[in-house]
Amino acid sequence: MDQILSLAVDNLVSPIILSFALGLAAALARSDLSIPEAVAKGMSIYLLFAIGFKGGVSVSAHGIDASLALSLLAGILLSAGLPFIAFALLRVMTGLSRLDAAAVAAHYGSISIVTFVAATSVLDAAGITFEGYVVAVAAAMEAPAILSALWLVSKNGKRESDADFMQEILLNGSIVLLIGSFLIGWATGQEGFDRIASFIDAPFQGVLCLFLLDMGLVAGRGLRQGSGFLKRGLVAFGALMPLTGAVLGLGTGLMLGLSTGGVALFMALSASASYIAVPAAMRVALPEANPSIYLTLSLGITFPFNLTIGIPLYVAVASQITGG
Amino acid sequence: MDQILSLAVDNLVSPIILSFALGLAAALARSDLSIPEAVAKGMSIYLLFAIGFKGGVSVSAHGIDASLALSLLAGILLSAGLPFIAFALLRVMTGLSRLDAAAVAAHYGSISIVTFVAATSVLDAAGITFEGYVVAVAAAMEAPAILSALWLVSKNGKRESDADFMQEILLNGSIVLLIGSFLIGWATGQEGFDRIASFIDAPFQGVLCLFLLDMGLVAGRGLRQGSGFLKRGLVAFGALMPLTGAVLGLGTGLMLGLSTGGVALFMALSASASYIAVPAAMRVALPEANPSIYLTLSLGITFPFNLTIGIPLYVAVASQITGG
Amino acid sequence: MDQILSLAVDNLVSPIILSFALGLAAALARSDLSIPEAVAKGMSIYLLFAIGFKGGVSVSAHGIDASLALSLLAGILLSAGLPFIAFALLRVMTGLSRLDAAAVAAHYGSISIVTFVAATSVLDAAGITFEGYVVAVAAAMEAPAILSALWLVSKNGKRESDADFMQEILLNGSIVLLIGSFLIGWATGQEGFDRIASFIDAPFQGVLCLFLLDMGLVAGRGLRQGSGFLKRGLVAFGALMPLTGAVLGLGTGLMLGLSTGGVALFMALSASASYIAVPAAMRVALPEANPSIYLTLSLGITFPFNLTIGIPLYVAVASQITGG
Amino acid sequence: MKTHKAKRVSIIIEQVMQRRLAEAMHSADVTGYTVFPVLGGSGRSGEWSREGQVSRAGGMVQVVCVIRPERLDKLLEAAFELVERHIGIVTVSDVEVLRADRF
Amino acid sequence: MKTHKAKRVSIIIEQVMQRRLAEAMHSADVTGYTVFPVLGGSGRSGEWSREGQVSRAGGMVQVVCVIRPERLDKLLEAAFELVERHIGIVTVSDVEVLRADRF
Amino acid sequence: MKTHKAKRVSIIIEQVMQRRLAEAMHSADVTGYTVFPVLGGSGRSGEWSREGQVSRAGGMVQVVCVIRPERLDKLLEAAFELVERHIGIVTVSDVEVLRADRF
Ligand SMILES: Nc1ncnc2c1ncn2[C@@H]1O[C@H](COP(=O)(O)O)[C@@H](O)[C@H]1O
Ligand SMILES: Nc1ncnc2c1ncn2[C@@H]1O[C@H](COP(=O)(O)O)[C@@H](O)[C@H]1O
Ligand SMILES: Nc1ncnc2c1ncn2[C@@H]1O[C@H](COP(=O)(O)O)[C@@H](O)[C@H]1O
Ligand code: NA
Ligand code: NA
Ligand code: NA
Repeated sequence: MDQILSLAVDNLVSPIILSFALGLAAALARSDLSIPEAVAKGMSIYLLFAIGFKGGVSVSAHGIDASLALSLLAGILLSAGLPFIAFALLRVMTGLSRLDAAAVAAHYGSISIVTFVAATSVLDAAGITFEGYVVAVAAAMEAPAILSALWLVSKNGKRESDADFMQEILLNGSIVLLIGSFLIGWATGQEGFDRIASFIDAPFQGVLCLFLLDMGLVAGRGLRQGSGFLKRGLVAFGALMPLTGAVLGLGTGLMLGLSTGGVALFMALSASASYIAVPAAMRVALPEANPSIYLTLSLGITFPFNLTIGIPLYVAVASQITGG
Repeated sequence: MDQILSLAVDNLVSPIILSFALGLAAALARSDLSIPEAVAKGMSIYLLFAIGFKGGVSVSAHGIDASLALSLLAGILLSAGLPFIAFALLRVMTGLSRLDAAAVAAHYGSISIVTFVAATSVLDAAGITFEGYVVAVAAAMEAPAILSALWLVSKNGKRESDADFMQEILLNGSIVLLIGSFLIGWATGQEGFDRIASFIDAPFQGVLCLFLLDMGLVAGRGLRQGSGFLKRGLVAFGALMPLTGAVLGLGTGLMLGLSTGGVALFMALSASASYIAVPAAMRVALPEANPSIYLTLSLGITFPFNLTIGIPLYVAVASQITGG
Repeated sequence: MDQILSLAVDNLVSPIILSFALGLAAALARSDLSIPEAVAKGMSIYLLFAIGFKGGVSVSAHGIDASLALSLLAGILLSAGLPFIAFALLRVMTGLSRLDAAAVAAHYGSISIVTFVAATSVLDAAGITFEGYVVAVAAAMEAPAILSALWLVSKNGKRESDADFMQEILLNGSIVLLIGSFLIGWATGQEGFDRIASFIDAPFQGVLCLFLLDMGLVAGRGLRQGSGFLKRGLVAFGALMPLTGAVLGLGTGLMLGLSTGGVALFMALSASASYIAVPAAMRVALPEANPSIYLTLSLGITFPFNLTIGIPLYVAVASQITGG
Repeated sequence: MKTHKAKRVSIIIEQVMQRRLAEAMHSADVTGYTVFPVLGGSGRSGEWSREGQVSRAGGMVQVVCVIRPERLDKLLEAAFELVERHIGIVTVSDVEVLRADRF
Repeated sequence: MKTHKAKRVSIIIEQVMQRRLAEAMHSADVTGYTVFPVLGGSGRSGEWSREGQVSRAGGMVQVVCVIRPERLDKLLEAAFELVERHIGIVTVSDVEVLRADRF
Repeated sequence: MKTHKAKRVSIIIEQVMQRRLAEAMHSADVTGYTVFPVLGGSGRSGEWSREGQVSRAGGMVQVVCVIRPERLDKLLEAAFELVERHIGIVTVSDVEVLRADRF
């Protein structure tokens, strides 16, 4: 408990969290502070490339064991399964229509890569290692949830589910970049890492700060515009669902026999909700679902929840249980 | 005198100044070299974040004394007072209308954060320390001058001065980012700094070079288009006013009992003229004032003057007088 | 031979080449991965600034000998002469019209700065030094080829060749930035370098990776759209012409008495084909020439050829012959 | 296909005034509009371009509003008040729209 | 100068739908169009802006198509199918073009 | 509100030609215009998009010029000379403007 608290407090006064808080406060106060779209996208490409590359380098150093394939499979099952739980909870806890509930559910089965990155950075700071291939699991968890959600509303007449759409969600830029840089890191190993470490490693935390500043700005604007949709039931769901996801992630991580860090990351991935890939897919496939609901919930409630409370909690629980 | 000269020469052959000169020359020669707007804005966000953060870290290390509050107050008074001097000088030295004179005056009461950053970088190179909280003073000096200028022309019928407008100039992005990162640096201290030093410290000088390259390009284009407005009286004002401001900044810094570096920065702040926040405010509140006049003067004359001659002079004078 | 092979293999599994391959694969697979235009342009400005600056610093350290002027002259002659060879080859090997052939020829006389940068990075990794002023030669080689190509079709009625157009191609942004930063590096020397090394040196390889990722994306899209134009003769030209250029670059480098690295860079420059400055000039001066042909050839065939096979080959040959 | 008559109002205005224009339009009960970026231009106050401009604060935007003909005047009056003191170009043209219920 | 009558069709649509719209236009034999960026806007579903939007995936674009009057209906039908289920604004106006052979 | 008839000329042209078009317009005494960015498009020379294009040098822009009807021909002639050899689309439409003295 003490450990949890101290981790939580350490986490809260880190530059990363405070940068997010600054962005949130600025947007809520209607400051005109903003980060150009191109720069934000550039930073997210940097973060994906760096995190994927480092994961690959770690795999090249430690080799892979059987659990790589098992972990990927487990990730896919988690991503595909979580939307059903989310959907059931939403139908019970909130008054959302089937359509809106399915769209929200897709977000919670999928993952937020920034939450993942923030979790690795907390682990790094705490000196806890993790399996490098978890980054590949993160990529594998992006898309399956979308299919589950579409299945949930498939009775609703004709749905986009052609080959084109499948290709679009599977070859999504962030999946391709994550997997691609993972493979590059794997192929070039420590030597490749040394050549570009002062680019992908040294400034990483700082770029993450500015990126979270932007996330704060965007979340704050979303809350300002979408707060009307945040009925009490939805807010409760936004905090309960990540905890539910984390429990399932914990169980999965333990069953896979992962290290403390690996278990914590499985928890964080399951707990996190998408806010880029899934919203875009929902606009294509379920255009009648209200985007204000899923975006506000994912970015305005669950993301901050995970960043401030969730991650330190998951790390502490994983440490406790694995005895790490 | 020797010291001044050697500082000035050292300053002139630094990569920073030469990058500015390159941009200026390229624009005057009508090269199509340009830096994308989003990248330039990204660099300015980086510089603001880094300079604010470092200021906060320095305060967390040295603690604050009474002079923080006094310095902030002094900065606000300087910013509010300088426009009156500028206005009087302009009415005497140039043929500008009251309206144009007031708009120009607002720029000279406010500050240029790049001039400030360049000054800190000269101090760093010379091994002269300064009070970390001067960065908060810089933020505090951005807005008051705008109100003074509006007051100067307030007889001219109805003016924008509603709550909305006040909020807009006080929660201006650069003020929020500077103060926010200052507080983050203060809160996280040396530990926070160590985590992101290889992002906000190591590449700082280099980013400043590219940023000044862009400033040179923009100043050169402004001079090409706006040189028609630069009557002799205006050009003289563009060099005299910073010196006047610097003298007042010197007096204020000495009265506050600041260190050599602190005094030099007060001089640089008072001497500098805004070219982002104030022009935007003037377009809203005094749209009839001619933007070509204030922009060309601030960016085309005063900024290069401070960068090349002003800053080394202020540092030398501050060193001489404080015996630093 | 062994050395060539091992260099080639080392080269192929470097993060740089693999990043290019990732971009190429993503674009061919129709992934929506993309790097914002502003970020790509920002990276290219960074690379030009850094490579120019480092060239200048190297000249300031080793001084210049007579060969600087001779090298510049030789570069200009190569750039002006290669289009005639390219034009003749194209007329023989392909069915291109005079106009299209001239437009393609201009690209092969001019240079690709990224190919140059990639070559310097292979040299650095192999510990082979080179004359710093070769970067100035690169800048000098950008434009002459354009004039040769226009001369080749000058019978075709009136052509753009007014003073305006000359100024446009000579004061092209990349030429100005390369020469400008070269001069800044020269003027500020090692001291200047030390101040900004952690910006222009440390992250260089990493930025190059992301830049090549973008090049791969762009080349892949070009191949997808322009592959219809790639008749067998053109593809053969796209590989034969760089080899021809490299042989001439080799001869020139040897005649100039350059170091191993210098010779290899002369080869790479002669072998490379422009895809920014020349296409823009062609759109102005020869708008009837089909851009899909020259862009697909330069970016889709010759650039990847040089990156993967060409550069290691040129370095190996230069080493062998100069005994470096 | 069946189309309906409407008016397209285009207002080119300084970016710093965009929020105020939106508020003015809301007060005139105009809640549908689209904002387009502007790269540069030329007018009585000279030439400017986004990348080349002295202050990046000074850019312009184009606000386009498709509206039923009978509501045009109210919108023009709301816009005119702002455009009067500030730089700005207002043009109106006839268009046909697909779904009239949206406007 | 001699000009020819044509129709200008403007379709404001979500960016994620752009590729599908292009495909629909190609099936309707419309191969000439230009895509413009949109910074933000307001409508029945509220306000949004490119920099401020919660998901950057959610932006819109404007596709403008200049077409011979006799081909208008086919284009509108192709566009309507997509715009029906998705957010989107379609307007048509009369224009004159310089070279009729191009359209 | 009182409005006045004017013509809106839209010229979609390659970015590399923008400066030359501006010069041609100045020679035709047209000093008021606005430049809009273009994201991509499709035409006889195939599809292109700003992010996807092989050379970023190859983008296009739209130059829009609101002008008194009597000055239209002079402008079209100036524009046509450039558009003739280069890729480009010129359209003209009728608009009403608020302040006629500006044009
Ligand atoms: N006749 C016109 N047609 C199109 N845009 C115009 C025209 N006149 C002015 N503009 C735009 O409005 C801005 C300000 O115009 P002005 O107030 O005349 O300097 C210019 O920079 C252009 O972007
Ligand atoms: N009347 C209108 N005029 C111009 N643009 C509109 C109008 N109504 C809606 N839009 C655009 O279409 C988007 C979606 O509209 P809506 O579906 O009504 O929320 C808005 O964000 C605007 O960009
Ligand atoms: N019918 C059209 N409507 C709108 N834009 C067009 C049309 N035809 C061509 N364009 C634009 O002009 C560019 C060049 O056209 P083209 O010369 O036909 O390849 C295209 O990429 C489009 O941006
Ligand atoms: Na999840
Ligand atoms: Na000042
Ligand atoms: Na060449």
